[in-house]
Parts: sequence; structure tokens; C-alpha cells
Amino acid sequence: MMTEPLQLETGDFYSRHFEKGPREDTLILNMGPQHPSTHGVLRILLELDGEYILRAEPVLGYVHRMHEKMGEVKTCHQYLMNMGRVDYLHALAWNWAHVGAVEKMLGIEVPERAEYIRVITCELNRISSHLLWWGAYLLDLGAFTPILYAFDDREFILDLLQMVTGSRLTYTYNTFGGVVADLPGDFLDGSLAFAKRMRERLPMYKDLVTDNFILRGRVEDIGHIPLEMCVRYGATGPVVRGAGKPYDTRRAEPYSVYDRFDFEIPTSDRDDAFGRYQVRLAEIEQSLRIIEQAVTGIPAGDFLNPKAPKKIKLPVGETYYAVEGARGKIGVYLQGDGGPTPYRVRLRSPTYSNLSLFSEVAGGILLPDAVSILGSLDLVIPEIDR
Amino acid sequence: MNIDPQLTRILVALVAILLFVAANAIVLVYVERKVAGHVQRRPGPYEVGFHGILQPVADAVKLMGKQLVTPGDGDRVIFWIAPLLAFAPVALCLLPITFGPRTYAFDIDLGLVLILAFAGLNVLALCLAGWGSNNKWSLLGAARSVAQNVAYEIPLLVSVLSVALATGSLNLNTITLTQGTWPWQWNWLINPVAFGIYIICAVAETNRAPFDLPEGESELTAGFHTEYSGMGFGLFFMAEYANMLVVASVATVLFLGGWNGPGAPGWWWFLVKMYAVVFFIIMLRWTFPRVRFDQLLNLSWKWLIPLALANLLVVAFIVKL
Amino acid sequence: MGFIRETGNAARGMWSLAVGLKVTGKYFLSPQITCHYPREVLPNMDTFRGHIELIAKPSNPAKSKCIACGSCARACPSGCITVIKKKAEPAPAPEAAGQQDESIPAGQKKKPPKKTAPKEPSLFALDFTTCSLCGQCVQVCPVSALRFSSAINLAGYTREEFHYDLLQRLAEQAEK
Amino acid sequence: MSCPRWIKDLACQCRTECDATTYGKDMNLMPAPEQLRPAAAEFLRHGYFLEDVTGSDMKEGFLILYHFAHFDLPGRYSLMVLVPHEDPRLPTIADIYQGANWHERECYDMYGLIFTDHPNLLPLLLPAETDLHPLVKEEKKRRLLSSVLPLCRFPGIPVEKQTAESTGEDAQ
Repeated sequence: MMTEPLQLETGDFYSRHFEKGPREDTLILNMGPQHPSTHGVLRILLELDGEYILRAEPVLGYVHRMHEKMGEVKTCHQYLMNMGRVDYLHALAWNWAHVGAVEKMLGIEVPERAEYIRVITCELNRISSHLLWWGAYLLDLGAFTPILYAFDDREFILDLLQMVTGSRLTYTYNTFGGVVADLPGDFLDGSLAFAKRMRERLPMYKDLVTDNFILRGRVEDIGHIPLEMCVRYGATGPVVRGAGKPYDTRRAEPYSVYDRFDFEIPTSDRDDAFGRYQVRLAEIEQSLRIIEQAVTGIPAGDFLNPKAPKKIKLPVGETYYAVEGARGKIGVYLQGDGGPTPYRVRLRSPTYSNLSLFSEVAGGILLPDAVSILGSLDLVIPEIDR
Repeated sequence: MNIDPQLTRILVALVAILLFVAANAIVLVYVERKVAGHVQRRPGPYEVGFHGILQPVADAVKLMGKQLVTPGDGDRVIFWIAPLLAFAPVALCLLPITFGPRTYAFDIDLGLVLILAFAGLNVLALCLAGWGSNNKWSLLGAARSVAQNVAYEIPLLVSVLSVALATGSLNLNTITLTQGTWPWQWNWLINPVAFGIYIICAVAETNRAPFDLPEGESELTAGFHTEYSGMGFGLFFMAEYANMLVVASVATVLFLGGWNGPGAPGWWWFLVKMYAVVFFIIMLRWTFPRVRFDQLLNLSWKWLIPLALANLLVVAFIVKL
Repeated sequence: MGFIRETGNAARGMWSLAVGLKVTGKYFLSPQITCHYPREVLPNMDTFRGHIELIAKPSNPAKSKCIACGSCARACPSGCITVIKKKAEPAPAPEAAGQQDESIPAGQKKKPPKKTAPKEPSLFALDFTTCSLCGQCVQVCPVSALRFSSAINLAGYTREEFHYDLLQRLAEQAEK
Repeated sequence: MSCPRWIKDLACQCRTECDATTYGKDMNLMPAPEQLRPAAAEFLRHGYFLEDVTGSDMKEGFLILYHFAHFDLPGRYSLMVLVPHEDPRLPTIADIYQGANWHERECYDMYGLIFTDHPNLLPLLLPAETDLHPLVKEEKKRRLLSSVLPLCRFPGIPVEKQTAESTGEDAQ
């Protein structure tokens, strides 16, 4: 007996909007929300002619949790834990952004040692985010082994950060006026040992992958994002540095003690996926340099400003605080009205703007190239949907 | 009624080969996962049986246990013929292969032609699978597999032809005999270009390693076997390993001197060389990313075919001298 | 001319593939680095933050330092802590109460001095299903009666198995 | 902080300087809705990129902030547009800054702001069928503009002090 197929009404709200009249031989395809290479619940509506993409339209909102409404309902202390869940790959940068915004508004001054601790842990977190990006990008391109080698190194960072913060992915370590706990004894030389080991491993990354003939073919000369497009879309981070502009919030709007360390802002002049790839690998080395300088230069002293207020009442006014995350400029915009909860919290997530330029870049490319470009943008979908 | 002794011999050989292939497929699944594990510095299957020996058996039982699902308004007949068709030609391909001086199933003069004829049947199975499962992703996978196999069939034939031309016969036994006992007398050093082209085409023909585009997981969510689960997927999986066996055994016969070997020549040398080639193909998979589709075709049409033809000319010229 | 450069690129490409194979070959032969979880356990499990637990009084391990002020319950963003203060004993000893009544002239009826409720929780429950381990309760506790346990291997079939009664847990620890 | 000359004489209703140390911004410009597009075009011409578009619900109406920053020059400038509650309509800048396309769709999601001739004004983050705007506050919770952003002057909005009791009372 033949069960007659369910009469599903074809497509949903978005695919009906995506269809533009009768099509002769093109194919409307849903890439996502369950797709192995969209790094989470991102759905992209594609109109394919054979394997060439005519039109692409990302559809968002599958992992939207309304972080900004929570910001208006919770007190500042309670909102700290949300920051770790917005972008779990670089949670400490988001922690720092929110804490920095409130400190700037209230004028809480952070002791030296806390600033150094924040720099070290944030840079370690940036390296772990770049390592995971590298492994996942290679997985998208079909190489199964590099992600295991990247996780081999990343485990060291997670152990170090677990020693300090107690958790491995979603940290709530920075608090208003400093950090929650002081560094345990063996953290500093642990991070130095990690830096040394990582430097020995980077040539292996280069031999196995960067010089690989097949990878070069898959990554070079696709996904050209010129600087002018970065301006129109507001793309920041490795995307704009890949386009040749050394724009890094740690240098453009120096915050905390970053102006004491000397590190360069790696850029590349080829503005394609391989340029962004090179920029991120170079950034791992720069972060190692920062960590080493910070570890040698960390002063003693208290890790939390004793006069930091226990109950935070945001004063009247607004503030905007930007931090350099692994994926770009993270911004927290607060409006206070004197009450215990902020009046408005706005989270500027870098991947949101980085992904918005995909539909312009994706015109006329092959499907595997679209996967490669998405990988080179280093997407974290919860950060886009917030 | 008397049955022609030749026929009984072929039937017995077919059954033996099918058993050999089935056993090998199970072993190769285990070997591949162990190699993948060790390359990624993890133990690989460890829990089921001692060091995971029974893992392939557990997988097979699990796959058999699963419900046979046909996708909604997919073509039921084509959908279920495809896996059978993928597995069928393997036994025939291994028929003329001479495993040892006396252990061969069927000594016919056109052994090579028989193998290459049936090797092409695999692409039909992938195409039917892609078309039958009424899924956009499988359709893309099927289209890719057809273009890929067509593109890589020609350089395969031409490189094999150059070897056959050099030895003067298409009979696998004579090809093995013409190669001496020592490695430098084998064809892979006499005719290295053909060997290189053959290996690349062999890997592409079985949709393995850098050329696994028809079932490119990260792009096409599993390509032509997206809708297959249970024994349908199991058969495709076994077919892939069986084809790898075919390709490796043809490589050993043509280029690595078949059962010749320094010590006492025999079928064990053949197995050692075959598994070496299989190990190389497995290692390829765990090292390289996937090639893009147009690069795949460019590689064949622009590089391998001209190179193979040039090689054929050179070999013909040398043979003429 | 282009053809020479092409073959040059191809040759370098082939060499890079060989280098890649050498790297994976080297790692194929090097020892494994993973830890077989059920048989071996990583040494740094104690620094990992499990769910919160009460700290016992130095004097009496069965009693917690908690004064049931409820500031942790208020500070918790997901409201997963419920603290109930212990009630005062309902009936003060009859003769003590009766005697005070006569001594006070009937006119100014002073309430008998109520026995003050002891500063202890009668119930300290944690709903670990919604806890996000942010540590606000540990920070905000005036007498620092809470800390993170290192209970990591938590498994359960129903949601209720993750509703912990921390007082009972403290009592069990006291016996050990 | 010296603001570039061309920002000082941008056509807008009024502007206030603010020091970057506490506000993180150098100048707030308050253009009228119809002056928004030329101001945005002017910012693009000088190479400023749009950081984000933020909505905020005040007593007087919806306040929409556009933050601009530059890859080379320091300083952040914001355009603030006030739109009444009953008719939340303002021109889109998605054709000038394509990055604003999503931001505006998100403001449409959260506040119900209508951006006239936006290329595809569909809900971005919230489910398409439901028509709810979560970030719109109840009337009781809304604050006067002057009590949240004292530096902002909009013509026609009297700058009377918000009565003391409402700022202090607990928002919970």
C-alpha cells in the first residue's frame, strides 16, 4: 500500500519571500539550519544554477535569546553571566566589554594587577578561539585531522583558564573593579610553557595546511572583500585586517593596559579568504607575544578594587565601550536612568556585520566556495542572533 | 548432464572472491578507523571487543537492524537498486586478478578489459542513488559523481594501456611474469608516469580522499547517500571498500609485480603490496582537504589526459625500437 | 613560458602534498595523547566548578555557616536557590510564660519576649537545572557560607534528580 | 577632542559635544528624520563605517541612534533621531550603508519602527508570524529623554527636570 505523501505546504515564510516569480532551471536550496558547515543554526537560502549561486540570503533568528531584553530586566551583576553565552568562543572579551562599559560609566578604577590578569586571560581566550576556527575551517574544506591537532593545543588553554576561572568555555571571570579570583600559583609559568609549546607547533600548522597545494586552491582568490565593502557593511576584525587595513580596537581605541605592550597588527594585502586565514594565524603569534610580555610584567597587588560597589546603580547617561574580540570589534552600549537595571543595553556583535556582506560576496560563486567563504568569516551564530 | 568444468571453477571462484571481499571490507573498515585514530593521536575504536576488534561487526549488526526507509515520493525501485548495483560488479572485477602463480580464478587473455569494463558500472549506481532519493543534495552529489567518473575513466584507461602495450599482452598473468622479482624490475619504476596517473585516477574513481566530492560531507551534507540509512548505506560503504580493493589489486598486478617478490614468490606478496596501496589511499584521506569541483575536472582534462597520452606515445616509441 | 611556470607550481604542489603526508605519518607513529575517560581521569578535575555547596561551621561539621539571610536567593539571576529561615520554637516553656503574666499589671499587657528565631536555614534547596554557575551567590554571601563543589559526574534520568537539598548534602558530608 | 570641520556644520537640529572618557563618544548629532539620509551619506563619503543602529523607547517617542566610527581617525559620532510612538516612521539608509539593512530589520523586529523604502523589511530575528515587539516598554517604565540622556536637546522637547520621585523609584 502506498502511503500518499503529506501535503506539506511548500516552503515557509522566508522561502516564499525568496522566490521571485517562475524560475526556468534554477534550484532554490536551504543551506541550514541543520548543515554541517554553518557552525551552528544559520540558514542560508540559495538560488543555484547548477552549482553556481545566483542569490544568497542568510536567515537568522534560530538561536535568538533576546539578550538585550534580559539586560533591561537583570541588574548589572546578574547580567555578567549572559556575556559568556553571547559568544562562547571568546567569552572573556564579551565579559570585559560589559564590565568595561559599567566601569567607564561609574568611574570605577581597576587595579594594575587586575588589568594584567584580564589581558593575559583574554589573549589566551583569543588564541583558543582562533585555534577552534582553524580546525573548523579545515573541517569545512574536508580535512578531518587538523581539528584534532588544533584541539590538542586548545586543551592546554582550556586547562589554564579552568585553573583560574573554574569553567572551560562560558567564563564569568571579570567583574566590576577587577577579576573574581587571583591567579593560582602555577598559572603564570603554565602560560609561559604553553606559549613555548605553541611556538613549536605553529611550523607544523604551516607544513600540514598553509603550504598545502589543495588548500591553497580551495582558499586563494575567492571571497574578495575589498576595504570599501568593509566600510559599507561595518565589517571589523580579521575581515577588515584581511583587506589590508590595520584596524584593531586595542590600537584604535586603546583600553586597559594594551598600550604598554608592543605587538603589531597583522594585515594581508590580498583581501581574499587566504588573506583572512593568514591574518588569524599571525594574530596567534601576536597574542603569544602579548602574553609573554604581560606575564613577565605583571605587578603584585590586589586583584579586585576593594572600593568597588557591591550594588551597582547605573548613573543617568549613556556610554559605549569597545573591545577587540577574536572576530572583530565588540561594543556594549549602555543607557542608565539611575535605577539598578540599565535602561537599554545594546550589544554590537562583529559577526553580525561580517556576515551581512555575504549575500553581496556570494553572487556567482560555486557552492563549495560559499562554504569556504563562510569558514573564512569565522562565524559564531549565537553572537549573530544574540 | 555434465556441467562444463570451467563453469564450476568460475562459480567456486566467485563465491571465494565474494567471501574474500566481504571479509576484507569488514577488516578495512576497522583498519581505516584505527589509522584515522592513530593519525589523530587517539586510540580509535577501543570499547567493543579487544581494542575494538568487534566494532565493524557491531556496526554491521546495527546497520542491518535499522528500518529500511524510502524517502517520500522518491522512486522506490531506483532507490533500492542503486546499493545493490554498487556492490555487484566488484566480484567480477576481481575474477581475472592473479593472486598467486596458481591461485587465480579465471585465466583469460582479456583480463584487463574485463576489469575496466565493470569498474565503470559503479558510477551508474551513484547516479541512480542520487536521482532516486528525491533530495536536492543527493541530486548535486549524483551530478558530481557522473562528471568525476567520466573525467577520470579516460586517463585510467590510457595509463593502463601504456603498461599493456609495454608488456605486449592484456593477460594479467603474463604481465606479472614479465616483471622480475626485485622491486626495481617492476613496472612502477619502468613506467613511473603511468603509475602516478593510475594512482590519482584510482583514488578519484573510488571517490576517496581529496576527491570525495560526490559525498562531500561538509558541502552536500553527505552527497548521494544522504537519504540512505541502514543496510542501504551499509552496502554503499562496503562497495566503497570493495572498489578500493579492486583498484589496489589492479595496481599491484600492473605496477608492483603481482605475486613476484624477493623471497619465495606467492600470493602473500600480492596481499602485502595490495594492503600497502590501500594504506596509502587511507592515509590520503586523513591528510588532505577536499578539492573543489572545477579543479578536479581541470586536473583530469588539462593535466592527466595529455600526460597519459604523451606517456603512451613515449612507451609506443620505446616499444618500437 | 606559462607552461614551465605551471609545471613548476605543480611540482611544488606535489612536494607540499608529500610534506603533508610526512606530518601525518609522523603523528601516526607517535604515541596517543587522549585520556581513556572511564578508566583514567584527568588530574585537574578539582579546579572545575561543580554546583554550589554549603560550608560547614568549623565548630560543628553538621551545621552550615549560613545565616539564612536570603541575599544569595535574591542575587541569583536564574532564581534557582530557595532558602527558608528556621521558625522560632512555637511554644515557649509554659511556666516561664505564665509566670511573667502575673508580674505585669493587667493594664500594660507586654507581649512575652518571643524566642528569637535561630539564624539557620530549615531548607536550602538548589535547582541545578537552571543554575549557570555564575558565582553571584558565592560572592554576595555576607558570611561566605557557599563555595563551588567539584561534583562533576552528575547524571540523572529526571529533572528532580538535579534539585539538591544542600543541608542534607552537608549532613552526609559530616558523617563521612 | 577636535571634531572634523564637516561634522560641525552637518545639517541637523542640534548637536552636543561629549567627552569620550566617560561617554565613549565624541559628539551626538540630532538630525530630523528627513536630515538623516544626507547626514549618513556625508559620513559614508568621509569613510566612516556604521557600527550599529540602536533603538530606545523614551516617553517622547522612539530614539534611534546610529553610531559611526572610522578605521583610521579616532572618535565615534552618533546620529540620534526621535520618532513619535504613534507613527514610528523614518527613512532607511540601507541603500547608503548596506550594513544597516539587518540593523534596521532588527529595529523593526524589536520596536515596530517602519523604515520607508527598505529593500526587504521582514522580521530578522523574531519568528515571522508573531507580531510582538519585545523591547517596547510599558508606559509606566518609560523615562523622559532628559532623565536618561541629559545631554540631548531636541527642539520642541521641553528640558524640564524629570520629577525626582520617578528617577529614584525602583524600576523592578
